[in-house]
Amino acid sequence: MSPDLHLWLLPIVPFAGFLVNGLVGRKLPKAFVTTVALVASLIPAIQVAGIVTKFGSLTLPHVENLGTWITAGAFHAGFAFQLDQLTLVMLCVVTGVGFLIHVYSVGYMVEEEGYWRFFAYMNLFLFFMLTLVLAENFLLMFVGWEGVGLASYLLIGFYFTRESAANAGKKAFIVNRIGDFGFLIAMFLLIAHFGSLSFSSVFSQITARPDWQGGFLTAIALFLVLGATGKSAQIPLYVWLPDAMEGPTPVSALIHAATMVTAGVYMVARTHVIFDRSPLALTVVATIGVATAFFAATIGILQTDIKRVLAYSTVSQLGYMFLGCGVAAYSAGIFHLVTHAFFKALLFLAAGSVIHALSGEQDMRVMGGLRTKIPVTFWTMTAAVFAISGVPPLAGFVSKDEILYQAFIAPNGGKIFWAVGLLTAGLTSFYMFRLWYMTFFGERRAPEAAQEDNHGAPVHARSDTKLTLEAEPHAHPVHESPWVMLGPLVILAILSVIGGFMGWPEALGGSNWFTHFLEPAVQTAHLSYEQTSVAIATGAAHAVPAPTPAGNHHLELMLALTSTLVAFLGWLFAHILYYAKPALPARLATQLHGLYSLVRNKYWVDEIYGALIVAPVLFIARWLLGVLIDRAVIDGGTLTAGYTAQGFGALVARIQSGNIRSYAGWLALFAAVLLAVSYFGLTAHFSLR
Amino acid sequence: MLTDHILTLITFVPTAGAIVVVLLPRKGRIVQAFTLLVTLVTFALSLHLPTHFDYANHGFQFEENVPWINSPAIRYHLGVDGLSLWLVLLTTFLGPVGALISWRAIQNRTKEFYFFFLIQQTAMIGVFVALDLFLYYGFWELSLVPMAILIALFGPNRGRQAAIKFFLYTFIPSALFLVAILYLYAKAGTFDFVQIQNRLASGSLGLTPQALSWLSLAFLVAFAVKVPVFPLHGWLVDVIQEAPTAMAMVVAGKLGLYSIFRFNLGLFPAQARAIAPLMIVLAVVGILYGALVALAQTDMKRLVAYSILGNLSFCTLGIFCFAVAGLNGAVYQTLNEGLTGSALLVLISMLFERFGTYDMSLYGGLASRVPWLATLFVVTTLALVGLPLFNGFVGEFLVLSGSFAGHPYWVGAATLGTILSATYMLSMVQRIFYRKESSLVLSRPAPDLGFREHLTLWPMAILMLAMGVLSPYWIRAIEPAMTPLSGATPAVAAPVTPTTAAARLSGGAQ
Amino acid sequence: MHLALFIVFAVLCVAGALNLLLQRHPINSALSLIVVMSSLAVLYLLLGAEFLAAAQVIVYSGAIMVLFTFVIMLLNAGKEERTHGSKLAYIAGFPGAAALLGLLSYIFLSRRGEFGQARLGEYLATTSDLSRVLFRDLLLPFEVTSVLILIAILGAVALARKEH
Amino acid sequence: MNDALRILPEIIFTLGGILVMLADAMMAKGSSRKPLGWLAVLAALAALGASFWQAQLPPGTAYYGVVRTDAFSVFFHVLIAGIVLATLLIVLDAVTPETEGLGELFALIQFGAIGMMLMSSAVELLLVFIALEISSISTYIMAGYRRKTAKSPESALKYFLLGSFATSFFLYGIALVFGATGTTRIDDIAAAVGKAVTGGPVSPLLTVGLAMIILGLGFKVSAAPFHVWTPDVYEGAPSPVVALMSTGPKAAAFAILLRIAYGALPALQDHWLPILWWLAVLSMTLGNLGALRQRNVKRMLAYSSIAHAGYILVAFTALSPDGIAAASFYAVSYAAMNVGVFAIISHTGGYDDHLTLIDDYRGLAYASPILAGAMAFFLISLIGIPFTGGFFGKFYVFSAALHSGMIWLTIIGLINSGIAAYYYLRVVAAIYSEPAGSAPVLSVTGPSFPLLLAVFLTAGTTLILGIAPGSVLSAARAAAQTYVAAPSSPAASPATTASR
Amino acid sequence: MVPIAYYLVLSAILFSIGVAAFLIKRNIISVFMSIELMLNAVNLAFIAFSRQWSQITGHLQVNGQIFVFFVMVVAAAEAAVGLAIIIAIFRARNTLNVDQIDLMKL
Repeated sequence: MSPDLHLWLLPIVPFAGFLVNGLVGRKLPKAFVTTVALVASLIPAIQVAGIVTKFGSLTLPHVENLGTWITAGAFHAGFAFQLDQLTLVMLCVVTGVGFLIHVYSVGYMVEEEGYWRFFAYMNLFLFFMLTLVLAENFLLMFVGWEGVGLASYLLIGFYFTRESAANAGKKAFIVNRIGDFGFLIAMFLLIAHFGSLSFSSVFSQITARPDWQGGFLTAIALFLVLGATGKSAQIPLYVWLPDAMEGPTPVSALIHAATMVTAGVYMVARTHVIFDRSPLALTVVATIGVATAFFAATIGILQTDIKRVLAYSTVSQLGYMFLGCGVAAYSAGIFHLVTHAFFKALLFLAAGSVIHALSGEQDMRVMGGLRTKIPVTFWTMTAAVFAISGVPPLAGFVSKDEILYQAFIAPNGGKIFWAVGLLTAGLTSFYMFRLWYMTFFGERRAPEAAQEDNHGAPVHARSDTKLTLEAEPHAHPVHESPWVMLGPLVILAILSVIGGFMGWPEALGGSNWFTHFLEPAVQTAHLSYEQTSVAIATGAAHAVPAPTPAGNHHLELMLALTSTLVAFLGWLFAHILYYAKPALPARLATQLHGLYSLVRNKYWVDEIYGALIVAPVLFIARWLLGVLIDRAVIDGGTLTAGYTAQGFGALVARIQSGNIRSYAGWLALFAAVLLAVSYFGLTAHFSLR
Repeated sequence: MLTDHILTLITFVPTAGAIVVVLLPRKGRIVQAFTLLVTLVTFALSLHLPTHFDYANHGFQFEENVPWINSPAIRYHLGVDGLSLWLVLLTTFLGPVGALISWRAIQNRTKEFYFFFLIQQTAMIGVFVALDLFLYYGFWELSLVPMAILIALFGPNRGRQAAIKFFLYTFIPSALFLVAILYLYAKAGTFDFVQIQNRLASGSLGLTPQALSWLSLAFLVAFAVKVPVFPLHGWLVDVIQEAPTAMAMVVAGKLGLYSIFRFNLGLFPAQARAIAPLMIVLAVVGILYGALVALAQTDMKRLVAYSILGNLSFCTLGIFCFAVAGLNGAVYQTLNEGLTGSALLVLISMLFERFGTYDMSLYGGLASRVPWLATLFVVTTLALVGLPLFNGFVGEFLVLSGSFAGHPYWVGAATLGTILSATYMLSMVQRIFYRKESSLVLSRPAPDLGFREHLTLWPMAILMLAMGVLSPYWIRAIEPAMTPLSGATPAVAAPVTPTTAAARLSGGAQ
Repeated sequence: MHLALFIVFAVLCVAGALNLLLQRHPINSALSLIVVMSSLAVLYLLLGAEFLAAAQVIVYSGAIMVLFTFVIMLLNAGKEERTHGSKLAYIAGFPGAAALLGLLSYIFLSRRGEFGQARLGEYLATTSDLSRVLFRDLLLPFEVTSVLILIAILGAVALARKEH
Repeated sequence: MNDALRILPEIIFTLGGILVMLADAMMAKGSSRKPLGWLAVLAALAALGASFWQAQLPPGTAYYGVVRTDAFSVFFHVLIAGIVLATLLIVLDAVTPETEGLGELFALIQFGAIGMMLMSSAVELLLVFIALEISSISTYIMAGYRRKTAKSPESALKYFLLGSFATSFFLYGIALVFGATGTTRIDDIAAAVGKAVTGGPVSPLLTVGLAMIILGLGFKVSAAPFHVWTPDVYEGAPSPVVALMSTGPKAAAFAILLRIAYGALPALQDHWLPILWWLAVLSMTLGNLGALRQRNVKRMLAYSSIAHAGYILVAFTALSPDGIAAASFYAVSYAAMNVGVFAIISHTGGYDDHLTLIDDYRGLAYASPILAGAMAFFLISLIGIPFTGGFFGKFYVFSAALHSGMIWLTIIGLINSGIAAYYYLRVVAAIYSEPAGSAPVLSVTGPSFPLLLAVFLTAGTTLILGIAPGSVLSAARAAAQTYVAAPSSPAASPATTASR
Repeated sequence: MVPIAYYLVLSAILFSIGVAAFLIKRNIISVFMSIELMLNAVNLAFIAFSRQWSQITGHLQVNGQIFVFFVMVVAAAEAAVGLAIIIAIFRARNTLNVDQIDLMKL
């Protein structure tokens, strides 16, 4: 009997914060709003810390039920929270990073008029995110799932007076809705087959039936994947994430890098029991993942908006996580999720700091030479860049390597996944170092003048900026951020550097603690087809042990070296192109013009979607249905009926010639008819009833 | 004892109020205030129902059953079960809302307005509580009149046509409906719903199969028009556009859907199943059609009208899939639509009061001008697009999940509606509240919600949330009423009691 | 003898009726109507209704037709012009009238036997026979006719009153 | 003396009429004749009371069996007295002291009432004929009462010529029936015909005579296809008169039709049932369709009255006491609502019909809410919306018809009533929509006292008939019991039993 | 010895001619006359029938004849009213042609 952890407090506290700030925040002083928001995000973090300490003593999974929410006939779904290793990891990331970013925001958003609104939304996001990871059934998970979508919608559209921001928010919500459609259908299928949405019940039913392979499970899994691609910005639904950069930078850091977008990965890992039964679904996940990773990376190469580069890199990194899950290396995927949360959050926050320093400038082409002007930002940023580029021994290197290794040893097609993943790693390091060089090295390419053409940055939204502790940005151009912002940077930097050692592979003499810790939550590391068939035969799918690392240490080492090499190659190219020979890129661009413009325009995917989906739908809606059916057929039909009746009316009125003799004639005629009818009894021949 | 006559009170207090309204002087806001008082009293009275409702038994409760006219055998028979219970409450709840929202919107002819408004209340409540087919039909038809007159009286530009269109659209099918009722009476010799149900169930009326299917069809068509179900919605848009908000709120949905539950499922279960495939298709088409057409609108009221069409089709879908969950969901969705749809119309009318147009393209950037209005608008939007923890989600989820097993592909298609609804609602929010402030918005002084408006909206908003989180509270009454309907034959197939036999004789004694 | 009389006056009737139909001046029509009525009086006599024969001559040929001629004179109605206001009168009315005639005559002739033969001089209805019924069995109708006549007077006064 | 009591209402009206005439003659030239109207109202009230009083007389005949007072005749006596009462009040509201011939008018109305009343109580075809003529001739005259105008005399002429035309058919019918049975007394005819039917084939004289009688009465009740006169006459006649002639003579004629169909010739059901069936269908359909396009309110209501005649004829086909009761009940409710409508039309449109078109009524609600509300109420009742007499009447009629298995008739009828809603609604919508600028309707004055009285009377009746029709229903059923023998005829039983 | 049927046929002929005259005549007064003609035809039928029944029953039947008597009275009354109406319409419209009395139509 495990103690009551009051898990419900975790989400409720931020929600309280949301209510307070949301309902009365507008009237309150910033200081109060700040306290409320920070406290509301700190308490969960502390509670999680408390949980960590008790964690060993718990019987897992630890479930706390707060009663039913929806019930119909035999079906019940309640407010049930669950805690296991996976949840705990997510909790740590969400609350930890979440709190850091809250702190950072205090500095970053201080001049916004919608300050209270911002923090209310941030707390709301925490509420939903925590619900998502704590949920014990699909339905409650869906609550968080849609909820974070809502929060992200609100925060992307934070500068709602900017058309682009409003559009981006709408786009994000709708694209996510498409994913949620998949999630819903998956839930309907689950109810239809299992009569329940509770994880425990569904999974136990599956494990009890080893003969269930593929079939409807594949269907469920694929619909879940659709949901995941929506939330985690994978092909084909990734399009919303780059636009989401319209939101304030801390939002991009928290929601669109560290936490929300990883929900898809978490969901796949959480429901791995289903995926394990469907090799097809797994392959799909892996393919989507690796494809997205490569595709997004290529786009990232040519982006010039610093936040968009990071956005595409996020998409690409999420691809890695999908790849990990796709090869059933869920722990690897989650591990990358964690490390990515560190360095990507850091990258965004640092970028934010840069933007802040340049008072709103986001275009890297006009940056440069900031190394000396904002040292703290520079160094933290450097740590993040090295981490994501996979420079050992930083966090990124470890987690990415784990995934590549698992992909490599995965059955059929694993090698291809690995190859593409490797290539992507190279691209990653290239564009990250490109960013690094363009931002911090060389000379400042555009002086103050450039500050006019900064497209849609926060400063624009600051219609009536009140002077506060922050110096007026335009007063002195480039300035380091206050410590309230730098603090989180430093902490995250440290995490990005050492984070990797949680899962330092045995191959390099580590203990891979992280993987082993997650084991119980996401068993069945590998389950190749042969083994599956064996499993079916033996009826013990989960008895199969993960292949012993010993045999593969050599291989793993080789792969690690390769990827390190690739990482440095990417760095080298970046160095040549953007530091040694800054003129080269332009020439290359002109030489490979076609390819250049293709990539530069993100493969015109948005345009293609617009032409193939949006436009036709609107056409059908407006003309085919709106005009043809509704106006012509339905309204027209009504009118026609009316006019027909009136026509008959006119006919009847024609009798009324007004002439007495006509009337008499009429009467005489019908008199005769009447007499005849009555005399011959014509009507006796048919029934009146 | 209150419990014995509570239904009569709830039903006729508004009428009494209406009569008083006629006598009130035409000055100040006396009429408004009095109407508000009456509706509040009615609501308070109706709260007696859920508090004294016996959730254990699934029969009719608070029954009143006295002879009204002995020949033809018409009885004054009222009663509520889990189905009608909440619909009555919804109606009485919307009463004060309607009174409040009309407070400033209706400036002239106030006496006429509130008189007919209160009569409308009586008619709608009566439809839900009447258990005698004659009485029911009476209220059913009565509910048309105040609506039509108020549309004619207050329709901004094409009021007369809209009123007549609405009236004929619903009245002509009701004629056949009346034939069916009379036919039943000719056979059964009684108008009492319960007796007829028993006799039909026990097959003691000796009706031929095709007679039964014609009867059920006559019932269904009349109801389907009133809902409205997809191809029969020709009146909806005009009416929503022309009717005063307080009327537009209540014109669609609950009356028709309730009747389908009560009669098509209650009296003709087999026939309802026979026609179910068609209805399911129509429902799905309606969902997608409504959503898509709404997508193309620039006029708020038209948009809302089509969205209502779409959302009501969810109920139809749930009904005709005959799964307990689906049926529960359908009822729940009916309540949602009544609540959320009304809230949306109220909000729109508030915008209209401020800026004098329903054309979205003229709006923009209102969020910073009227934050509260914007907030509540967004809340309503979210409830409407079925965001979890709001009422809309519970309804849609129950309907879809319940119906899915039976008709996976159709329900799958219907689920697409959730995407579309989000699309058009968010577009509306964006056009009105986001972007730069439009010239119109800048040209007018736009005060944020006043006290009266807060008073109107908050109860609805809170109720949306409550219904989204605490659904079992409502379901526990609904489900017992739905379970018998989900079976192919009504559970109340009791043998013909002496009384019904006697009634049959007296009815046959011509 | 009887037959001869019947034929003569029947022919006279029909001739008068047709003349009424064909004449274009109201006066002529009125006169031919008088012919019809008078010859009808004879036929009544043949059927033994002597009182009615007298009444026919006095009331109809006398009072009513005089009234007619008087009005014709008053409004000095000229020859009627054959306007064509109504086609229906011809295309519907005449067939109707013809059908009536055909049907009725067919019925009467086909069951000629049931009606029996009228022999001259039988069943003479004297005034006293009539009055016995009239003032006893049909007292109320008789009284009520006074109301009818009152109305007629009122109407005539109200409608034909001189303008002022 | 005892006999006189059986025609007490008629006597009262006779005295009332004569009194009015004398007073009129004695009153100074140019002095207002309205007091005479009130005198007539008193007479009508007395007659109403007398009719009610007659209810407690034992059923029986008087004057050597030419009149019969029973539940049936009392029912229609009360109805007619009520109609006359309301009409007199309307006239009092409509006319000005200058209106010429007022005294005669009040007298005529009362004398006409005698005819109508006798029509419902006569059991001797001769008396029926005379009563019919009394009511007809008095209405001919009143139709032409606004003799200065072009339309009024025309409507009188049309009504008169066509009416007499139809009457002669009616008369011929009586002659033929007399020829077949040798009597003109309802009961004797019934007996004779009953024998004849059981004896063998029906004499063609009877069937043809029946047809002609139906024609004559069909004309009086303006049932299609004998309705042609109705729109023109209603349009031209003064509104108060239309109020009377669209209800009083009609009700009386229906009473006769009931007497003849169920009282005299029940044995000929197989012959008159189909005829009435067709008349009903034609009347409902032609009436409603014709009304759809009318722009003149009175003309529209004329067509609607044709349709309503059709509804009443539907009840005839039920061949059951219920049917008779339904017909009688409908007559009452129709009278109540139609007189009500014309009361308001005569006030709004004026005695001189200066408002004729539906569009002229736009915005009446702005001129006089009371009138508008009342008119809307009457129209709604005419549509047949529940809780009004119109609905219950329709409901009762069709339920009776359906009981004897007349499904098609019921369907046709109710669809018709659906269509009918359109043209009534046009008026309601017009009343309640914004008036056009300086419309003449805005100069409409509030109702005068007599009009208020009339509206209260009619509206009250309409409402009561819709909410608590119990008493009237039982009266109608009692009236129907007079013919309880009727449905025991061969043709009815199989149908009615089949429908059980 | 004349079959009563002949009298009846005669009445039918007169009646039909009356109807036809009503349809043909343009002058209102003539139209009115044709109505009188029809009434006369009916009278003839009444008398014939009453004679028939006298013969069937074997003793005098006067009901029919009395009916005729009343018809005459009514006809007189109708004539008075009718001619008054005709005068009124002549004053109002200054014509006696039925074809021109069609102000109200449709």
